[in-house]
Amino acid sequence: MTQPILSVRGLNVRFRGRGGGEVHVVRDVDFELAAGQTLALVGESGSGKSVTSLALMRLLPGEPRCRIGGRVLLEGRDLLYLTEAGMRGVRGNEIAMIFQEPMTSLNPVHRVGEQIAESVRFHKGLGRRDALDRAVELLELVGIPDPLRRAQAFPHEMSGGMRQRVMIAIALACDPKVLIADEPTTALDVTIQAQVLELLRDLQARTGMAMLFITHNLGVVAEIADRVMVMYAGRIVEQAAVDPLFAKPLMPYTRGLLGAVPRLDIFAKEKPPLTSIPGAVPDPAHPPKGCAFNPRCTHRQGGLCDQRTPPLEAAQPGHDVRCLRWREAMEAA
Amino acid sequence: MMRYLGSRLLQSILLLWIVSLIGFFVLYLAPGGPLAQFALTPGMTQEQLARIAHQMGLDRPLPVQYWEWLSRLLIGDWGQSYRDSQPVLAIIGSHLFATLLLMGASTLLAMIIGTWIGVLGAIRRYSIFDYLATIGAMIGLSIPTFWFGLIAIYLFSVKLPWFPAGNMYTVGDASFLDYAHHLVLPCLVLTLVTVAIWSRYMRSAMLDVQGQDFIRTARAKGLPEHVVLRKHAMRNAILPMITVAGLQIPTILSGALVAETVFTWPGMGRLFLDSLNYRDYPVVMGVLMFSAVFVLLGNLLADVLYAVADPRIRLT
Amino acid sequence: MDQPLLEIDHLSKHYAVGRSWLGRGGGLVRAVDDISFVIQKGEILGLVGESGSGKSTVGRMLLRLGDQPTAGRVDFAGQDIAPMSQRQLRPLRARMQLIFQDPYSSLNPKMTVGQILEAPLRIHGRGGDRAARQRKVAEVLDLVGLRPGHAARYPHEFSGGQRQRIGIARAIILEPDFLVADEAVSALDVSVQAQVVSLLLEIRRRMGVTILFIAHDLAVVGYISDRVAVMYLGRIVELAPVASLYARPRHPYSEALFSAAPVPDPRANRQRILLEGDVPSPLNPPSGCAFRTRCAYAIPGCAAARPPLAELAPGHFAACIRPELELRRG
Amino acid sequence: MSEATLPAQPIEDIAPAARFRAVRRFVRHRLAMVGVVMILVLVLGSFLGPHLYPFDDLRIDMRNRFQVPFMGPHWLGADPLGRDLMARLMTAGQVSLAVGFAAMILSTLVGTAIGAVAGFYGRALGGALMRFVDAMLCFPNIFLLLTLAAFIQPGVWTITAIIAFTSWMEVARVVEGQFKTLRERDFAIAAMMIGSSDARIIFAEILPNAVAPIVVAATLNVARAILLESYVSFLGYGIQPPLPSWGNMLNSAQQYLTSAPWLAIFPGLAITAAVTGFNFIGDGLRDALDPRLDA
Repeated sequence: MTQPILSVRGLNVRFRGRGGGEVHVVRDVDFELAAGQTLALVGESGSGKSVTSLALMRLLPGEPRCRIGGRVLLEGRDLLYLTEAGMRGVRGNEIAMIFQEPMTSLNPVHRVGEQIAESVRFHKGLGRRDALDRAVELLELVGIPDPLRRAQAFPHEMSGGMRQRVMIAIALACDPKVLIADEPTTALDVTIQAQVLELLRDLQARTGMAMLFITHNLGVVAEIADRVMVMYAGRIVEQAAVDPLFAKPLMPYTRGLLGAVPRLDIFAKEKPPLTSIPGAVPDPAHPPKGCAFNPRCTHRQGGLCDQRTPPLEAAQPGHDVRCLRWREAMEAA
Repeated sequence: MMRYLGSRLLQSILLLWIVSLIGFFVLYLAPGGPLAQFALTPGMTQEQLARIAHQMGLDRPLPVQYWEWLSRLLIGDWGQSYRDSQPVLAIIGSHLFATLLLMGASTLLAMIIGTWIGVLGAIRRYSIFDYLATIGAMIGLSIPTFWFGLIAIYLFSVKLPWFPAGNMYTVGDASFLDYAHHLVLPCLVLTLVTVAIWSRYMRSAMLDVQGQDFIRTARAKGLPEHVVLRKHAMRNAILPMITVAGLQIPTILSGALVAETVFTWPGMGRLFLDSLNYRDYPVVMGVLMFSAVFVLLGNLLADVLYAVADPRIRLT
Repeated sequence: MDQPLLEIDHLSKHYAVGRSWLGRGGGLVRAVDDISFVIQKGEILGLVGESGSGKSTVGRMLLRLGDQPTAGRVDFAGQDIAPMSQRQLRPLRARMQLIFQDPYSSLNPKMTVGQILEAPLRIHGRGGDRAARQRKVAEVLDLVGLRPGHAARYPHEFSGGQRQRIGIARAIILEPDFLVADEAVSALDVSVQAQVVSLLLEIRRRMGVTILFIAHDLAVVGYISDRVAVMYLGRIVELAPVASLYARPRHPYSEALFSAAPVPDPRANRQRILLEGDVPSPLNPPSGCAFRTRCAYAIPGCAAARPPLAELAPGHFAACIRPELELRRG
Repeated sequence: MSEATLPAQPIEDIAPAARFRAVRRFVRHRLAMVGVVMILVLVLGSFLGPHLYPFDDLRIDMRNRFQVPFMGPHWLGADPLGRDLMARLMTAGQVSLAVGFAAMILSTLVGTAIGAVAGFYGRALGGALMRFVDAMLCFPNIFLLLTLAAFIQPGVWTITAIIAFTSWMEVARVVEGQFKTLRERDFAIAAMMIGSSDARIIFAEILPNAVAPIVVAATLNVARAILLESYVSFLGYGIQPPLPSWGNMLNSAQQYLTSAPWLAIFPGLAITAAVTGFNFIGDGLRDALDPRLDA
């Protein structure tokens, strides 16, 4: 693997409630992201995946309500130690972000051209006219027809898919090295989702940016990712390249997730039973003892899994798993 | 936008009609109804009263009477004062300026101060400033305006003779400074309430906007905080405030009435109270109807401003 | 099994929008536009489509929630419920039920689970005395995988998946003939979705209930359903048994939908058909075939007239004037 | 087809009952607690105070006319007739607080009924009712209140009724908004699906979920009713002497403002304290009952 652009070491995020209790939502997250690579972060609601992305951008509320620990290295600079002004120079410039809700993520009272242009103006020091020209170029780049006219439109005059394209244009305005996409297609219809995924793939091929793609949809992961991290209750529980992860998942949670998704490509012939995972995602304020997944796990071993917290171990080169019994899973596979 | 404004206009006309029904109802509630003046005149016999009632058309069916009352209202014939036989509308007109001056000055002041307090409170939520502003606003809303006025007179007019305790100008002076000097105390008293309301709404509008996704987008672009605040947060938080301003008109008008009574300010409120004391029902009814129409027009104006300010309405 | 429970005949629902007080301006949204189909007793019929396709409106019309349909008949077990008033419908409510999408807003937060489940029994005078009703509640809770003891708890004490089970329990406690599941698993986490899908299949097996399963996820719909109807802009464009449809779609829109659906397998065939642009406004749908503006196979004839649903293979209907097309699935 | 097994769901790990969270939030709300204490002091002082306090509110004591507060036998001074100010404040408090409460109950009932009908049925009936509310709100309420008070024979009950008549509209708006939203919520539709009657949906399903904003509006209405009563009485159209209320005490104090300011200061402080107390409680209730905090 080439030198990583973004390297995250021991990231921890804790929230403090107004009552004083502390909730540890992201625990010891490590990963690296190289140029041109797409890393998918998969998890269910409450797994801490969105908080992880906001922590990288330092967009979480400040202390004392939220404490971030660890290191976030962008080409060697630790973002967590930058001043707020220094961090502003990174946001939207070197690391950009797109969000789940294109309906509410754009300011309703400003024209979309202006919303794209202000980022360029601030980071690249362009004049108003040049920045607007750049905005039109960007709208064209993200495949919006008639960009000159569309730059004058307000967000409410556009469809959901169009707005997400505008969000992507804003993110790409300053040619970022890293793009964080937080569930960018979840709110869209499947045909529009396919368009947006295609666009992101295409843009990545052209710009060589690295992409951290956050989603709960395993189909989307299979479609776009090079590597995958599976997150459960704030921890990375499995991490591997996309092919081995789907072919030979080692963590029982990953296996359960894959088994729970019906495959429409094989219905015509058969309908294999769905393996559902019993129970529900744990409350981050009251995580179970031992392995966080143990109360729902079909492979749990009493006296072991509910006592010890498993470490993240390399089962194979490039394939890490957090399970006390992964060796047995390896043999079975 | 035209369709939006058209529908608003229609709604206002409908509302005006209901307002007139309520006004008519109140008028008939008066002891003796429109006959009250004559009923109070000593030596009036029942027959004479009945004759006057017939002359005034009071023995006809209510809908007919309502229709006549309404048509007179619409052509500007609002009756005559019992006191000095002046047309009601003319009397109201001669008192309007004073009230508008008082309301305008205090509203302007309240918007400036209230916006500042509200925005600052929202940005520094749960700070000492926010806490004090919250308590201050609650007390401001709770102090009876007339009592606060009395205390202000006692302190700043009696104990410390800094400001006049009443009237709008000194006879024989009437310069701009003289008006301003007289305006200070009533304006201060009225502003207290208005600032309290305005800062509360502004704070909650700012808090709402600050939680929106597009603010996160603006921050994710790396924009400086003052740009995020002014261009993205405040620009959106001001929108609902336009509606709030419209809805607060009756409250401010009520407040002005109270301030006018305490400071003998020669406005509509003073006129209203004097007429009430004289049982001058045409003027009382006139001021009541006029203030309702005033409020209605104010709300309509707020709707128009809103439509101009919000592109979501402007362009549809 | 081939006995119809519901027959839907030329059903439409149009809404006036943006109209001013004087009734001027605005337009007519054809949320559902002249659809006909039959739901067989005991089957699970899937209804897929994107947002704005009208699929939820169909579900609500079949249950007669809200106003009367603009036109058409809904024959439920032999009687036309389309023109009935809500009062007339009340006795029929015991026979048709709805499972909601959002497990958080569909349970009254101020009532215990027991009260929520007992209410239908009380209203319809079923289940006998209080003790008998409580036995029935316990029985249903057991059926949906909860414990009888949970009856004393409030909805907020349960997770999303559990709440959805409570919603299902309420829907089946009167042993209805017909269930509409409107995006019933869409709001749930992936790991919980499978539980609920399995539960619905189990309930059908035990009670023989007929289900209209509305969703946007082709995979889930295909998994649970016997037959599937595909909607686009208020119309049914294809209706077929799952095996036949998922092996070979016959309408270009279905093909595009299949192609766009992500498959959780990185080695799956990645050749896709990308649709251009967005769904047209239902205020102003294209003439003829509503899909022609985005269809790769459109010919001038598509604009001429609205294509009817035609049977292209046994039980396999599609509304396309080009049946000769060799369409692919994904 | 799948033969899924359906394991019973363990739910022991779910957070303990959150039913009393709102109560706890209210008790922790500092301003609200200050408000509760203020109101308790005023209510107890007004209704129990006269039994413990040595002076009678009606006893005339000409030797101590205009006694300055803290400078003689009368704690808070005496009025032109030498009547004890403190004792009068207590009696007046009974009237002012009672009128405030009664007006609140009346206006809340009317507002809730009209708002519920308008919000639940919507369309023509709801629209007509709400336009009536809008029209009522066009009249600045003090103008309307004074006009009615001047027309109608003043008395405790009429004043209460008039105040209620001019302040039910906010409650109606709040309730209408609630009903309109809640009616569309899935649980209300579910209630309709199981064949519930309208009455059952209104009273058993929707109303319990609309109680929080009604309680908040009602609390703020007490504050406002006290304020309105004091103003009308101050102008002489409200509660008539010899029955004292905080407002009409101010009326008679006005002429002695320069010579005996305490006669104006203490009743005003009493009104301010009562109104502030209820406003604090209302604010605390609004925060405590905020459904967004019940995750």
